[in-house]
Amino acid sequence: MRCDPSVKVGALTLKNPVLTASGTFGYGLEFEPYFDISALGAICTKGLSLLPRIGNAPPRICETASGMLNAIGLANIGVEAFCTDKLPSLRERNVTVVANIFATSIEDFAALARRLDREQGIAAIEVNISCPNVDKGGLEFGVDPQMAAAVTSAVKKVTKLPVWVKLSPEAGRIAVIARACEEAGADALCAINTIRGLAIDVQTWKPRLSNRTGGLSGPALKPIAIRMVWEVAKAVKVPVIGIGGVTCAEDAIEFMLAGATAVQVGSANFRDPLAAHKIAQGIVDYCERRAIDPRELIGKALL
Amino acid sequence: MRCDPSVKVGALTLKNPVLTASGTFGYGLEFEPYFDISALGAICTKGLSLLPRIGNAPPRICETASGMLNAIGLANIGVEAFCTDKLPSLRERNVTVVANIFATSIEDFAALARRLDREQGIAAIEVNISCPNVDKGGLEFGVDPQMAAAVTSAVKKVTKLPVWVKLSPEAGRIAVIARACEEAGADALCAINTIRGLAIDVQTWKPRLSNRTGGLSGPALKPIAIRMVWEVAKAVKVPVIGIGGVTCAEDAIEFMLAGATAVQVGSANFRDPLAAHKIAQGIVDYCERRAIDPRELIGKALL
Amino acid sequence: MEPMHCGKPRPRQVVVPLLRRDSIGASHHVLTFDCEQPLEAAPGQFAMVRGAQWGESPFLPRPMSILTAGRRPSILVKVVGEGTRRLASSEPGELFTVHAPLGVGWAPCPEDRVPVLVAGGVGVCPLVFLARGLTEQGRRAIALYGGRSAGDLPLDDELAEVTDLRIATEDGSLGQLGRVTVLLESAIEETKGRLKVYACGPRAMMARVVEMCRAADAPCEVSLETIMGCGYGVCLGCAVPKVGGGYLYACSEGPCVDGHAIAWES
Amino acid sequence: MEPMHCGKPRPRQVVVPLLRRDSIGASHHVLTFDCEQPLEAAPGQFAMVRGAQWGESPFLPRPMSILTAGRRPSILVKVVGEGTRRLASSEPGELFTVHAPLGVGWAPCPEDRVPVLVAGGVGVCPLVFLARGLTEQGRRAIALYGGRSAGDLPLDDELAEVTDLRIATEDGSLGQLGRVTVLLESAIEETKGRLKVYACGPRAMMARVVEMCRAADAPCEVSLETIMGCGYGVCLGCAVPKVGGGYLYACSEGPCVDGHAIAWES
Ligand SMILES: Cc1cc2nc3c(=O)[nH]c(=O)nc-3n(C[C@H](O)[C@H](O)[C@H](O)COP(=O)(O)OP(=O)(O)OC[C@H]3O[C@@H](n4cnc5c(N)ncnc54)[C@H](O)[C@@H]3O)c2cc1C
Ligand SMILES: Cc1cc2nc3c(=O)[nH]c(=O)nc-3n(C[C@H](O)[C@H](O)[C@H](O)COP(=O)(O)OP(=O)(O)OC[C@H]3O[C@@H](n4cnc5c(N)ncnc54)[C@H](O)[C@@H]3O)c2cc1C
Ligand SMILES: Cc1cc2nc3c(=O)[nH]c(=O)nc-3n(C[C@H](O)[C@H](O)[C@H](O)COP(=O)(O)O)c2cc1C
Ligand SMILES: Cc1cc2nc3c(=O)[nH]c(=O)nc-3n(C[C@H](O)[C@H](O)[C@H](O)COP(=O)(O)O)c2cc1C
Ligand code: FES
Ligand code: FES
Repeated sequence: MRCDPSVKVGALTLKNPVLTASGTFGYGLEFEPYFDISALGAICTKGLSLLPRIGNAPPRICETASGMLNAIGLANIGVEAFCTDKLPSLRERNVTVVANIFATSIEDFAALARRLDREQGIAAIEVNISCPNVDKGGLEFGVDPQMAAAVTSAVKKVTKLPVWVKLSPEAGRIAVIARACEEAGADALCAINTIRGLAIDVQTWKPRLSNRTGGLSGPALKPIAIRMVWEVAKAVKVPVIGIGGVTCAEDAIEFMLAGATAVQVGSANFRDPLAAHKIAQGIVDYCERRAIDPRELIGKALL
Repeated sequence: MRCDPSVKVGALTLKNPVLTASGTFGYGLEFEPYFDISALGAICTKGLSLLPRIGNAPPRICETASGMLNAIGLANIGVEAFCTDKLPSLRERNVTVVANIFATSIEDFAALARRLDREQGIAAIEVNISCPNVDKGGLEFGVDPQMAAAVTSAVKKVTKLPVWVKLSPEAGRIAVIARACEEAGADALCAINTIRGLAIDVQTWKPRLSNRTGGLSGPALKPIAIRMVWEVAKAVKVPVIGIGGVTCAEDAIEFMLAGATAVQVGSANFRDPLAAHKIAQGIVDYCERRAIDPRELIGKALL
Repeated sequence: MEPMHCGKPRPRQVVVPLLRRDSIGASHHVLTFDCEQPLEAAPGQFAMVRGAQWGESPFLPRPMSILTAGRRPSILVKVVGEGTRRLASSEPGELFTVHAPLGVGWAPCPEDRVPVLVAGGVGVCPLVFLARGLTEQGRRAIALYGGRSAGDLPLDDELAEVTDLRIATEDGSLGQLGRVTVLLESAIEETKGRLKVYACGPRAMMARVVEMCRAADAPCEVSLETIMGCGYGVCLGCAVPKVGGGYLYACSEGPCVDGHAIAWES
Repeated sequence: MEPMHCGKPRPRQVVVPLLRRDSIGASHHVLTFDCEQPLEAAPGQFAMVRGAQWGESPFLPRPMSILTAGRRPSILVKVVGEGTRRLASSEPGELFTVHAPLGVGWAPCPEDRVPVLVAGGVGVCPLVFLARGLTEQGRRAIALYGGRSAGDLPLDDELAEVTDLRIATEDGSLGQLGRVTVLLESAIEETKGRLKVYACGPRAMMARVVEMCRAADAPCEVSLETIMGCGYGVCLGCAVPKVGGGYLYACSEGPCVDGHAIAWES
């Protein structure tokens, strides 16, 4: 059986359920030498802010058991440069682009969405209310249901694009935040962002990152991410996109069984530029072997 | 320089800063063939409840990247059997015993403490308000500051023993819970317990654990645990005991630099029955090499 | 046969090099370690084994039946996942932590009963060890060994040396066509029910063997293969449901237990 | 020397076996891989290398300067932590993912300047590669190589073959007593400031070299050794502070960069 790997995230149809996670895939064009990224479900851009940001002082990353900490500090070229310098090339290549946005106030979130709404070639906006690595405006929005809802509806109001909200694992009850965002109009929920961790150098007695704490990503995080996707998927009707430690097709399938409609591949891109491509292929292989449709996987372990 | 590894946790002096974590060291006597456990800082017993519990159906554990999930379900012989069958042998061997307790109501927590208070040979009570693997009474106490404080003061009221409270990493803000417990009279705070995770078998499409979710432990968790210990240590004056992914002396030192007065070794015991013993020795070696006192490490990276 | 339950040798965890790896087909590998102090173990006991250089993942050691004890103890590994894959691809000289002997081995066979060993796949290990022990005592067991096909029967030669071996394969590629339970039926008849069965293999096989023994009113010991965290009684991860409710712990109360005490249906 | 910045060969990630490991003392190891398709790389470019069987931990690949390109590309590994320990203890036949060539190599040396290569420890790799390239073009570089003692100077013979090599050790066990910067002082004098310096080594060494070049008004390129997550510009983990504020990314804008553009003090 030849299987059709496409999935629908709300009104949006993706070629397959494998996306690349914000901050781990640059602006997509870096992958030009490796493969045709228009074959992916979508790419999520590095988090875009209204003004360019240079990011945190180094060291910005360190490795931990089966994972890594990062405190990039949302270094990005700014929404304007993205729209003029990157988006046209992506559009030309027919890439499905999800613009990930970040701001420190509700007004700025709306301004970002308004700016992106003017552009052709953006498939959805992913609202990052869960960045742990900035002084201001990262986590507050993500751990309080009222705030999360306020950001969601402010963004919804100013754009016709589908609005995805990226949830923080640091909210005590992620399902409560998810429901608040859904009620505020979110078209999909993405879970999870990184969890803050700390690593200390026992030689120098100093934190390994200049920002001290950084977000934990990678396989270490996966069981927590799967549990949260499962909780969110039970709590809402809109699609859930699973993120956290996906490195192979089996990981992606695990997320889908837990209720995810699609997954994002993050840190695994650092190990292998073709990771997302191979995972998408692996899902097709798995489904063809079992003669099932990938959509049948979604939520099958929800019971 | 010969160093003296003893540390004080409140009024209690421990031979060294290495304890064994509840649920990973049985009742201590299982280690008889391996080493003299009275040389440890302390052992924390498997969680004790008023009545014996048989625990959850299997499978109860599964492995994840650099860690494991468990949903034992607090299988234990009950406080009465502990006092009559285990404690006398431990007392005879001069083991420093911390009794870990678990209940589903404030009254039962108090009843457990009252029962233990009658016994000789218990150094402290560790109140588990953070067990993720039981239907009732696990996490509620751990994620709500009022509830956490209520349990703490109920236990404090009925015992003269030092009361340690074991915090849940699933509270949105662990420092808030920590402060609530401190105000309610906790003599020390232990952080962290496991974080709930989920693993799904992509062959059978079923959760790997019969309880579905289980608590994540092991090195995967360590960066999160260190960050939380750091947050708690900054928030309170009482000693903090660090737990989560300690497998070697460097890990223990990392926790101490982050603000822990002592550490507990958990899942690492499964890999090596001598883990805690070796870690205690490793800390002494490290300190002798640097000609420092182990107590000097505590909180040195707090800045 | 000497009592194996009492006077158990003390378990130790040692770091030892792999001495040799003998691969039997693609997925079965006998690993032999080089121990300074001989490993004393009784048939049916097991070891927790882990590569000393594995780093943090895989995190836990893997339970493996002891095939032979002594200065050069060995195990038989069947590749099923990451841990066994690593064991199977390791080279002589590599270091391993070996924590052994663990658990309760097989109980003695009453003088008036014929020991009948029922093996499935790698379940053969503790039975080869048992059969060798019985031979030393001048007793000869009947061994029934089954698998899907001839390639699933590692150590059949070793077993043949020390038992009266009968083989069944589901595809008929070796021995009798069918499951090992067909052989057991004949063995029960042949011994007129005066047998004690020792079984180790897939859960479904063991359940069926226990059922047949119950019908024949014969004692039946099984060696449990559950997931284990620690192997020595401290994680409580290896619970197995008992008849009448509650659990027993496979690592400390087993792995060799009375098959009739297990709630197989659950 | 051909322009190395433009017409860069396309990076690829391949899974290739280790062909040989040549250990130089206890802590330096040359690893040579066996590639079907030759690796095209320019001096100064690097590879991200990871054992294909490492499992999930260590998680990330490790950046390693390319020592030689072609069908049998090689790297020189110094053991500093878990990743390099694993690389150093790997055996021929083991599989590795090699992602290369990455980054921007050394810029050409102006015809009217003498190329002076300043190496510290494993920083020697990209300079040996550079020196070989220069030799092919009929130019001969001066190489200054320093370390704590004679054992810290791997590949000194290889460097001597293709350069006018001068050595300094802090303990005087080989070459001149002192740091490599003493040698640089002489070289600046000897060339009357008509030199271009290429430096790779510990951060403190490179900072001092850049300072001396600034005083001599000489161009100075350095190869940055920062922590890297991806090696190809997508994680933004390899930021290095620039003079005048902001950061450059060592993997995509470097590792070979104008030393005068780096804010060494921060
Ligand atoms: C007392 C005892 C003795 C054993 N003796 C042998 C032996 O002599 N030779 C041998 O090859 N195997 C033996 N096993 C089984 C062996 O321990 C498992 O196959 C091994 O742990 C799987 O590890 P893995 O990383 O390869 O697989 P994983 O990737 O961890 O899992 C792969 C599959 O194996 C299952 N599994 C995991 N752990 C166990 C386990 N402990 N027991 C059974 N299934 C498991 C998983 O549920 C999964 O379906 C024994 C088990 C026990 C409890
Ligand atoms: C462009 C480039 C080229 C390099 N070329 C070589 C080479 O040819 N040979 C060689 O032996 N090493 C080289 N390195 C350094 C090498 O990458 C690190 O030593 C290695 O990544 C450390 O990994 P580990 O797991 O052994 O150490 P870890 O346990 O990860 O860390 C041990 C110590 O090394 C430091 N460290 C970690 N990663 C790096 C890094 N990327 N660069 C510098 N220090 C690091 C850590 O901060 C820590 O202090 C190069 C680095 C870069 C960026
Ligand atoms: C280096 C790095 C940078 C990241 N930057 C962003 C970002 O800008 N915006 C965002 O929403 N998430 C960001 N993330 C989080 C990832 O998108 C993803 O949620 C997380 O890494 C977990 O997935 P993984 O385990 O597959 O990496 C970043 C992660 C990493 C590792
Ligand atoms: C199998 C298992 C059983 C546990 N049982 C208990 C328990 O009864 N009470 C408790 O407070 N914590 C229990 N814990 C949590 C540990 O004490 C510890 O907080 C956690 O495992 C993190 O430490 P580690 O990463 O070193 O294992 C258990 C952990 C494991 C792995
Ligand atoms: S495996 Fe840990 S108690 Fe049995
Ligand atoms: S290492 Fe990832 S951007 Fe440079």
